[in-house]
Amino acid sequence: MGVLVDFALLAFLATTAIAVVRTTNLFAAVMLAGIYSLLTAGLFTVMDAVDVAFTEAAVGAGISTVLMLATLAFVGSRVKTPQLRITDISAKVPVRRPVFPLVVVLVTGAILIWGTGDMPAYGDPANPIHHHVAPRYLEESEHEIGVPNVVTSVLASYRGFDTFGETTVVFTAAVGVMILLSAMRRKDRFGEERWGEESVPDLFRGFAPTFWLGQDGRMRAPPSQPGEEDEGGTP
Amino acid sequence: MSDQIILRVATKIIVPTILLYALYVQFHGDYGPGGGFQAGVIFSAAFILYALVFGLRRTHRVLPTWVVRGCASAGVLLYGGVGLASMVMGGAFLDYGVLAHDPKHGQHYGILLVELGVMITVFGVMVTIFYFFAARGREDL
Amino acid sequence: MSTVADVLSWGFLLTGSFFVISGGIGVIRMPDLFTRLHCSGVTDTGGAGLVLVGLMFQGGLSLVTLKLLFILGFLWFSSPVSTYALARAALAGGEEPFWAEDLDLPPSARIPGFSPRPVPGEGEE
Amino acid sequence: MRVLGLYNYWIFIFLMMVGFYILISRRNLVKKILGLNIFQTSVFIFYISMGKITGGTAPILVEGAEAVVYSNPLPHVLILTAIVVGVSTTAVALALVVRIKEAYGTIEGDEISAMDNQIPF
Amino acid sequence: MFGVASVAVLVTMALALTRALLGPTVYDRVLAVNMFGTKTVLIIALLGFLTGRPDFLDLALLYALINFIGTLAVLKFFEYGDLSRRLDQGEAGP
Repeated sequence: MGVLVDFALLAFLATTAIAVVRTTNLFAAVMLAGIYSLLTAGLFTVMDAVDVAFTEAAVGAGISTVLMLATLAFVGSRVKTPQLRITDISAKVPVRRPVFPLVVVLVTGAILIWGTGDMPAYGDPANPIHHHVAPRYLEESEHEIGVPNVVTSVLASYRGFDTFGETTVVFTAAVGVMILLSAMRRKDRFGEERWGEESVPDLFRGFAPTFWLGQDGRMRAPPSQPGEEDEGGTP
Repeated sequence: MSDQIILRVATKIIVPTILLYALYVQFHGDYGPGGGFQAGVIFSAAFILYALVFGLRRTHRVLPTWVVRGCASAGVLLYGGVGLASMVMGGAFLDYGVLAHDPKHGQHYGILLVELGVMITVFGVMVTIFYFFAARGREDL
Repeated sequence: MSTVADVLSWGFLLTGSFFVISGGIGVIRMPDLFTRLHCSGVTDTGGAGLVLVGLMFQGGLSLVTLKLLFILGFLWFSSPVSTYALARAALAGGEEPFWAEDLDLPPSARIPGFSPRPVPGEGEE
Repeated sequence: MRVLGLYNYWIFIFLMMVGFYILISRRNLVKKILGLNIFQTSVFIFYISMGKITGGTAPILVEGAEAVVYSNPLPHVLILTAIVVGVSTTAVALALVVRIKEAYGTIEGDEISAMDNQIPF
Repeated sequence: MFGVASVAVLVTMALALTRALLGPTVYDRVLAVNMFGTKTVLIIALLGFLTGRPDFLDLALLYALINFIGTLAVLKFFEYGDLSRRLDQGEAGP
């Protein structure tokens, strides 16, 4: 029965991924990513990884959708120039069709699938991974740590260094977001307050780092082309 | 536009529940699924829900930015501090066995503190990220 | 006793499965958003509730049953609220409900006195 | 039976390639980030599926039970932290997208390159 | 018996997924995600009983609690255009 659920969830996952490729509405893509996260959590449960499923559930349902929507509130939810599909032959305009990426992906995928011939079967107890350190964790954890949840004991005690590093990475990510988003509105050299919105820093265009840090002397925007304000854009 | 009362009442009921549940996940994590990472995310999700319904300004009053930033760094400090403490008490870095007379108890204390540090950091980081994303472009907040 | 509990649990699970599937079919086949919301509500409250009650009979008097009870409670609390929020957002976003007149039924098939399409600007503030 | 044992891996490879495809063929930056997430998730599921043992159960010890097979806890630990780190790094990427939108007025990769390649004076 | 219920839930998941893929309006997609969340709660609860470790219902409980947040964020996104405003304040987005 577990196998059936596993199969079905994986099939749904593949379908959702294809839908994410095909949609041209970013909002729909974000919604599909929400479904994707739910499916992933279900799969983790089927594969006995309750702790991981828990994390995925909390992150997927609580945080990522909200973050994505907050971004979409800035950038608009439409992909401006929808890319032609491979099968879309009728288009008159010369649009770059994504043939080269498709070839790259197909070749890489074929090589990887060829490589799975040597992989041990899913769920086989004789897999090499089950014979190295995991048995020791499972046997000794009760005597050495005394915590029934082996994942917790490995996470916090046996691999405490690792977790320390991960916590630092999470902290660093917060610092990065603060640096990127805390550059508040400033007066440019003409005394006009402006958001970065319409100002392309054309004088300093080559100096990417100064631009990133928000330290650039922002100059007047180039005269905006008519129709550029149109968020949805007519391709 | 004053008929959002359903959402407001529902939020008022469900936010404390989520907070309580996050604490359960944190402190029951030794016996069931859960731990610092999950609890931190759930804890921050409660505040995000509050901010969605009651607005960012009011959330800032409940949970000021400096508190959140402090949390983000305090957790890492707590984690590192546990490691340093175990070094001071004669063990290796993050060797919790020396924290109490009985190594097993020491492990318990160590895991508890470390998970607490993880939870505080993750909570702080997630709420900080949300604050910065939500407040971007609105100077009145 | 356990046989009775088993039979009851099976009954609840089967009924719940029926509700869940019928709601799912409704979500596909219904003509507009608001009727689909109704169908999704059927699975969220009726179907999910019956399935969870069926599981409770399997759990017996234990922590598991308590947790299932909590799940049921929160589900029944948050699901209608989110349905409400969604319907509100859809109405505010200009989504039009599907009226019975759109079906092009013969006048004899209409329910007398039911659902005239509201004249715009009347009955709404 | 061999096919059943490998079906999971094929799906992971498929997902990974879908993410890769989005990443290299789409020009919208948010879409690229979503592709990156799909790529990342496929690696997560792959790790977790390596740790699964048929007939095993979650690695939370059952008191007083004999001869219970537990799944491998090690991949769980690695991926658990990786998920939280993943969402934090995604947030950094989204912050970059917001800044790019503010500076350039667009998040389409080709338009940004076109603006970059204009001669300024 | 759990198997039958699981199959029913899986079928409904497939139907909800179809609605998310077809969904003429964005609200249909949100509806599908919402419904998918409930179905995930059910499938996780059923899986606990299927695998004989029903004490892992915490996960389903978590989903029952916080699935709500995503829908609310969507509501705000559509009605106000940003996420920082108080719900009953103001009409239009920026």
